[in-house]
Amino acid sequence: MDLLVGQLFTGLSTGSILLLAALGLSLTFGQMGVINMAHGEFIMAGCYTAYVVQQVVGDAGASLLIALPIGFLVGGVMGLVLEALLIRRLYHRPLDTLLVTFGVGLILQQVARDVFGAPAVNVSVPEALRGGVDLLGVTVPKTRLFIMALAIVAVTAVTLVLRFTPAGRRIRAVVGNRDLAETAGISSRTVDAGTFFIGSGLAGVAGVALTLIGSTSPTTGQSYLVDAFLVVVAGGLGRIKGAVVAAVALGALQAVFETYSTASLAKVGVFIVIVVFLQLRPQGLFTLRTRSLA
Amino acid sequence: MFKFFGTRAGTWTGFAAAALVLFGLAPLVMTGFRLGLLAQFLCYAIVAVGIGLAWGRGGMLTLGQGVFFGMGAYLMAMHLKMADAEFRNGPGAVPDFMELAGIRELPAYWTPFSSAGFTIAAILILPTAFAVLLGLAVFKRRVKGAYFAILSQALAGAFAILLIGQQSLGGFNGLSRFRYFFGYNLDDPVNQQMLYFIVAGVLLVVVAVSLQLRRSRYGELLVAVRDAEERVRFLGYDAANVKVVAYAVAALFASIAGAVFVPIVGIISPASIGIVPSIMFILGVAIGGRASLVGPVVGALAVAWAQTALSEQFPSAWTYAQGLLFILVIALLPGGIASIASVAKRFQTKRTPVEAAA
Amino acid sequence: MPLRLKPKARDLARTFAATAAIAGLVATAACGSRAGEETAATESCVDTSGDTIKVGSLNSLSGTMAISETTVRDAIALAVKEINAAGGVQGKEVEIVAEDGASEPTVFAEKAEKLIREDCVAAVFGGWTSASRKAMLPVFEDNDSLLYYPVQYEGLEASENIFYTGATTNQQIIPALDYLAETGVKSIYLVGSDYVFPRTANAIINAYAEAHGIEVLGEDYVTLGSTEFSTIINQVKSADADAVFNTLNGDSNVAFFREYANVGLTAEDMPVMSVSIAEEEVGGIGVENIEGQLAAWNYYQTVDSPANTTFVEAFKAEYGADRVTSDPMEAAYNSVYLWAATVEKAGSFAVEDVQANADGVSFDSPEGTVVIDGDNHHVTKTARIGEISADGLLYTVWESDGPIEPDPFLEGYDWAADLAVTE
Amino acid sequence: MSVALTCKNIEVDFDGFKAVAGVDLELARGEVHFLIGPNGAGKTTLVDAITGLAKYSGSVVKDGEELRGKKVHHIARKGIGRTFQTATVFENLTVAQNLDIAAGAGRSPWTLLRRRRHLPQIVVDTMERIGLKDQAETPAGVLAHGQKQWLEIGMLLVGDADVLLLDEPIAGMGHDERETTGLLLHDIAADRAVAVVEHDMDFMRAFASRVTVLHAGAVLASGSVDDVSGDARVQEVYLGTATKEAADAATA
Repeated sequence: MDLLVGQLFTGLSTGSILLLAALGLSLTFGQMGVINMAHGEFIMAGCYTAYVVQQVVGDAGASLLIALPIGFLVGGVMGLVLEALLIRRLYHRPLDTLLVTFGVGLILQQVARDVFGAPAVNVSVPEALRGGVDLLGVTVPKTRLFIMALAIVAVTAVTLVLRFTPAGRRIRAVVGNRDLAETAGISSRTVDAGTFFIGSGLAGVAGVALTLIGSTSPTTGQSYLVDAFLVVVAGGLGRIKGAVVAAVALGALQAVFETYSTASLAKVGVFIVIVVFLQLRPQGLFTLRTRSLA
Repeated sequence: MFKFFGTRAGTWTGFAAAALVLFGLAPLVMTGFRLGLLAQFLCYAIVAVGIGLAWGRGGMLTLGQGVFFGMGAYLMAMHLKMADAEFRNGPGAVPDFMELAGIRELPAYWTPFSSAGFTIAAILILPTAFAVLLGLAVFKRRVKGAYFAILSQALAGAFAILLIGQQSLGGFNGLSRFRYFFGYNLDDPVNQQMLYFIVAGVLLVVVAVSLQLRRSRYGELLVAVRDAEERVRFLGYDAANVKVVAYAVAALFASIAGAVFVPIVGIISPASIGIVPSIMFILGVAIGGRASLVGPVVGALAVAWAQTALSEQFPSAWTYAQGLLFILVIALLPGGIASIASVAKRFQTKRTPVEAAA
Repeated sequence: MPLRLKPKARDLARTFAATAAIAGLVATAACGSRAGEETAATESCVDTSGDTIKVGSLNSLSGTMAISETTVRDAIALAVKEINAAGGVQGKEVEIVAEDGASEPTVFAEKAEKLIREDCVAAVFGGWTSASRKAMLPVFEDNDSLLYYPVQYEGLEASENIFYTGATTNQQIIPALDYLAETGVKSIYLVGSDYVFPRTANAIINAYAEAHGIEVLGEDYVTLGSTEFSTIINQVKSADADAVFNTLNGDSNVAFFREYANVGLTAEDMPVMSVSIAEEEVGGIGVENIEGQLAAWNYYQTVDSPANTTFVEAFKAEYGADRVTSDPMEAAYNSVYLWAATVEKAGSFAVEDVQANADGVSFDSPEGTVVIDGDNHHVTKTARIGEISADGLLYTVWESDGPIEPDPFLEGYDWAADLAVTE
Repeated sequence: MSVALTCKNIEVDFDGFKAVAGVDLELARGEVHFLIGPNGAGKTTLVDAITGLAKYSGSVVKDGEELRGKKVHHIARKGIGRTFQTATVFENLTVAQNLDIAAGAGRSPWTLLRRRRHLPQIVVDTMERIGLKDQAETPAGVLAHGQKQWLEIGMLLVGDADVLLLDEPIAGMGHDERETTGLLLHDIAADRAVAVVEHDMDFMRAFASRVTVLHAGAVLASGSVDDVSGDARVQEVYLGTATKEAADAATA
């Protein structure tokens, strides 16, 4: 019984980690159909932001709170630069964008290696987040609760921004129908840049938060990337709702598989489920209706 | 000048020249070690030809060729380990690495691999059949573009993880220490040279098959599907089948490459087939020219050579160089090296670009 | 207007192609020796005529393993520098040819072959993962050359052409279990990365546990590099074992120990015995998450011996005061000295002479005296259990009674009879 | 004149929005049948439904065979061809290659895997018919806008389609090209049914044998050009704005 409750929580917790990593992707991927393979490195940049801030500030609690907005800025600015220098030029070649951003990711990894060294660095967990809370007989680490809360906040914030701000409405208009939005006088160029800023910023935030549970090393981002993409693919293009459901579902799936088999088989199992799922819903969980062909 | 190679005589001349270099010149000027290295690179080139067909002509970015490469390699490795065990300890013997891992009984799925014929058939059929099934599942549902790329990449990741967990396939260490190749000692330099000739011959055959596919009506159809899949569908073709064929042929090439890779390099492990090795296959193809016939071969050889030459002196610089190559070649020269001539020509005549980046 | 060959020229081209194809076939048909026949021995190209002798240093300088293996490279370079300062080997200066294994077994095999056949080195030092060693082994056997491998590993191997200067299982895993049993541990939980070393180690642990009345409450594996531990930690916690035996590798340890501490598990009520965490890794995990936990090695930077003091000082002088020394580095450092001592004893760089004279060669190393066992090419080693302290270093809390003889196939342990067969 | 295609009560539903709400339509051989209507009237969606791209309820019958639920390429094999608003041809292939592919939907795998020795006669004839004989070896990507549209129509002809659904075939054409296209349409309609989705009223008046006006997903009126032009409701909801639109387009 304890184990079951534990697994339930694990699913939610793994799901929220996936969601944090995938939220920004679902924006950028959904927006332009652009696959940003450097997204993992933006997460990694967030991790190192947390590390640097902690070196400067000292106090783990304060530095975490400071690092979250700074991580957003660091990720966001990196995204802006990438969009302006490369992605914008490759707008009609989404597959090429994938390869180009993979190259960017390689370089960023090596930069991290040369600047911070190859071994993992330690980001201390704030005193307040150490230890666990007993919930229904299982001990739940506070760090995971924090990440779940952060995921909820991030999703809510993104939803609110998209729904209620003029900028958000423009983004939704461009995602819905790029050409129509253009004719309505919306500069899709500015909107692209803006979306990329927010999406990459979210990667930075995810990176800061993930230092609480994982390691901070040059290859940190890689470990989250493929899973994050699977979340976006399963969730459907440009749908925050889809990403949320898919992340939690994959998280739960992984936890269940892991309990009844091994962690390795769990990965394979999740992949098979996704291929089968795409047989039933080729466009993912939720799709946007557009009048465009194909 | 370039048009010459499009003619029938030109084709023959091209092949003759390639054969002369591979079979005549290379063994003359290279040491045994360098020739072995070249044999290894030629394996990558074989994979590259397949990717050129699927990606360059068919528009399918196959980020998971490591899967098929690995299948061919593991199938061959299983046979070599079986043959080795049987030679030393008689029929039904357990390969050495299993003994060490505490596996006393030969797993049932290993048994048929004591037959050379079965192994070769498996290398040709299994990966191809898997590619057909997967291709049908994916393309029939019109999963394409970025979605397909991500799925194929996830597949490579999952496959590598699956293999790491299989102790009866050597787990993380993979399979190594092969002594005989269909009865021939692998430590004999003469036999090593023979392996080189085999892989060089396979490469020529693979290029010829690819050439025939490109020049056939199917080749034109494949390009049509790449450029306007819906249009093809509305002309009454099942576009998914067209793609499946190219995908399966690419898988077959990769599998064959994996199978010859094993006796040449002497080891196959999950490290050679995961996500990163799979994407590295793409790099060579992109640099050489994805849509051209010979471009992927040249690109794959160049990248492999550069990696060997550069990573010794500047391991960190090589990573930067790899990243930069991805960015510069794909962003600025999407046609790869093969397109330099036409780009230059276009530049001179200042005509508007015609051939869009495929 | 496309250039067209005249019919005659076309025929010529065709003949050309056919000839080349036939030439290829002929070359292919000219095959060498078949299974069972002797292959002509490859001649060694090592040049011993000059004032210098070349050795190879083959470590991953790029890729995921670069973190660990660059430290080994530094230790090898330090030993070579010291030996040269003391007059070299057989009066010759030792020259290092460095190669990058790029964290890939195939690259290790390729570079090993290059070192032997192109650079003509007398011996190669390096390798880390078992996969890299397995990949290099046939290369060294086929070319009859020597590899000195400096990392603790899963045992069950003994090649004529490899010297193993790290611990085999009876010098690390078994002493760790002895220690746990001595301190009253009655039940353990096994956690490891999913690859060969943890699986072999856990097979040994299971056999040991059965023979010594220890209960194994669970055995879990995660994929290499995984950072998702909540399921496993949940299971560990509810199993409530006396101790955890950890064979996780690399970054996974970071996530594991953080989660471990966060669910309220401590070194006091459920100590973790790790076999892959050395001084280098403690920093990344964060001392606060791992303080008080145990590790099993043969060497720590804090080992109190004159030889170690010299080694640590020399290393810090060479590479910086902030650097730490660890077990694999020490074993790599030893390996160079052991090779030099064997060559001096044999009076020759030739492989067969080194093999013939290796037995009994000893070196007064930082961990204590190590002696080569001529039968299995391993070395005697002292086992040490260390506790991780607040300063990030490990301090010995238990030590075996003198050096332990290497026993890679565990032939001296009755309970291990079923584990493996001798090669 | 025989009826080639019969659509009954077609409804296309996009998440509750009825893009096509119960349309009946008959296309007859020998006629150039214009479908007109303001933006969002459901013209293109109707074509999407018939060709199997959009899901619908109702029935589409060609020569006695129900087409609903069949896959896109099966419907195409039944002789229903369509073009797109922006001419979709294979830009990296030559005109001859484009047409050869279009002519070959029924080829055996064996034929496909061999090289093309010579062009099928129908391809040669069609190149003549659409006026691209001299451009046989030209990559389709460099053709003029109008030529691409002719090529696309030609691709349907060689594919032996006898129901042609053309989406704005004269968009972006000059006056002479429109004239040629109109004549071409009548020429090919001799033994086929041709449906044209169009905005251009002058073109419609000049070449339509029959006109169906769609509005808000439903048929507003159907008949000859004169019948429809005289219909008060059509004038009210559509023609007025359309002529204004056309005028705007002309001055732009």
